Amino acid sequence: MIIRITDQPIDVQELIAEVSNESNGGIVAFLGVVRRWNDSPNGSPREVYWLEYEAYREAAEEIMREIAQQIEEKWAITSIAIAHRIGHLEIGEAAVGIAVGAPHRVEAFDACEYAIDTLKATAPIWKKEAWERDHQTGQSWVENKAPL
Amino acid sequence: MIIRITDQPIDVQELIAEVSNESNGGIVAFLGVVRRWNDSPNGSPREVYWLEYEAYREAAEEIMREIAQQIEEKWAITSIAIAHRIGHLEIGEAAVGIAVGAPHRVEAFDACEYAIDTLKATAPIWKKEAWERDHQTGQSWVENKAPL
Amino acid sequence: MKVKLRFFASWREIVGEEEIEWSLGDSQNVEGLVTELIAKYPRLIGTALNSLVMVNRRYTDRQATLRSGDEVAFIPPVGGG
Amino acid sequence: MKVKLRFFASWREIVGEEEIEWSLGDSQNVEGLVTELIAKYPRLIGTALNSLVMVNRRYTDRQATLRSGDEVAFIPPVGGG
Repeated sequence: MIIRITDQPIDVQELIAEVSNESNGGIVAFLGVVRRWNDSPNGSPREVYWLEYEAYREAAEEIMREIAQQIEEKWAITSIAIAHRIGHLEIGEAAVGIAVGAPHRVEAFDACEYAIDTLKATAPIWKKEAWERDHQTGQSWVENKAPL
Repeated sequence: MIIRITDQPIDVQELIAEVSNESNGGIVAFLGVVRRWNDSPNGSPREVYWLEYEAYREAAEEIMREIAQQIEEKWAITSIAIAHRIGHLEIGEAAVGIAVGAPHRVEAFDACEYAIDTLKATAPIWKKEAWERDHQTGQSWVENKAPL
Repeated sequence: MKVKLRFFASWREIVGEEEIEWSLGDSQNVEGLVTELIAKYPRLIGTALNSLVMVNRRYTDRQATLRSGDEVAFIPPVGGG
Repeated sequence: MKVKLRFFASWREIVGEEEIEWSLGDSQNVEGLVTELIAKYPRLIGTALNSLVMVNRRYTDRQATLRSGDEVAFIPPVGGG
């Protein structure tokens, strides 16, 4: 199991390899990537220049371990890898990578989606966004939308 | 867009790169992998030695293109890559790889799962399984279970 | 009237060919063609009952009329993925 | 009684530190500590209302009693992923 906060680029191949074994017929991987256009607080999109991620590292890793444990309890899945990057990220770079392997694909999809939803809602990780809109620039802490 | 039947190993990194662009914040990839233990027709597991995949190649690629088109209609997603391998596969090798990129992750998960479900139900691709159980060996065409 | 037949998986193994030209007898549709094939390859009966048919790479029903030059493929239960 | 405080994101920017030792006044719980901090750093008011608190790396409520040596962290709305 990989549970990692890192300032290095996320290697999805490594995450997938970690959850691959003879019993797992389905592997689902998720990458959360910095995109150029993001919604501003009033809903209209603004251009993003870069993001700066910071984490309460020990607590975030503990939360990620708890997510892995919940997934084991819910789906009996133990093949899971979660890596979150911190520091300066440019457009197109992955901030988070998750891979889940399971005997059958339905559980792998469900568990992977559960992992990213729960991580985004609970892990003590923050991002500051450098943006421009209508010739105005700024830097703002961006919070995740609450799940619907 | 990658739509491909191939006798070469599936390169998930290539599929992910294909669906990565500045607008896509969520990327979901699926790999369907040959596992050592598979259910026999009576439900008990049997050991698998290898699989041999064959495809009605032109028709399968056309079905895969139709899946991509349905995904575009349902979710307005155009970043999709689907590769299916044919020929001889050993335990642990990927038979199918799918990657979907979308602005937001929910759609990427839904579209990726839709793609593999629909591919498994409709693409003219077959697999022969070489197996052993209770000191008996055999080779059988294995059909996908109907969706629940 | 000639059509092209494509065989895969169990069909290919029973017929022993991947692809043949077939001169239709009196049959005008897929159902008639399948009957002609079973007459020549009786072991197809079981798998034919379970199979779908594609004409020119599209799934079709067995009442579909055939035209000269059509490519007819027999699709036993699929196992991709 | 001393506790260790950890600040992140907006808290870190307002306080100007990532980590400090804090000698509790009369406060015995998280709520009292937050009040003491706001007295010293008035700009925390807004973000303090929106933030959760972890004691020793676990989310806790503001009535939680503090013990000497506890690590208290303030968690403004998260933005991971």
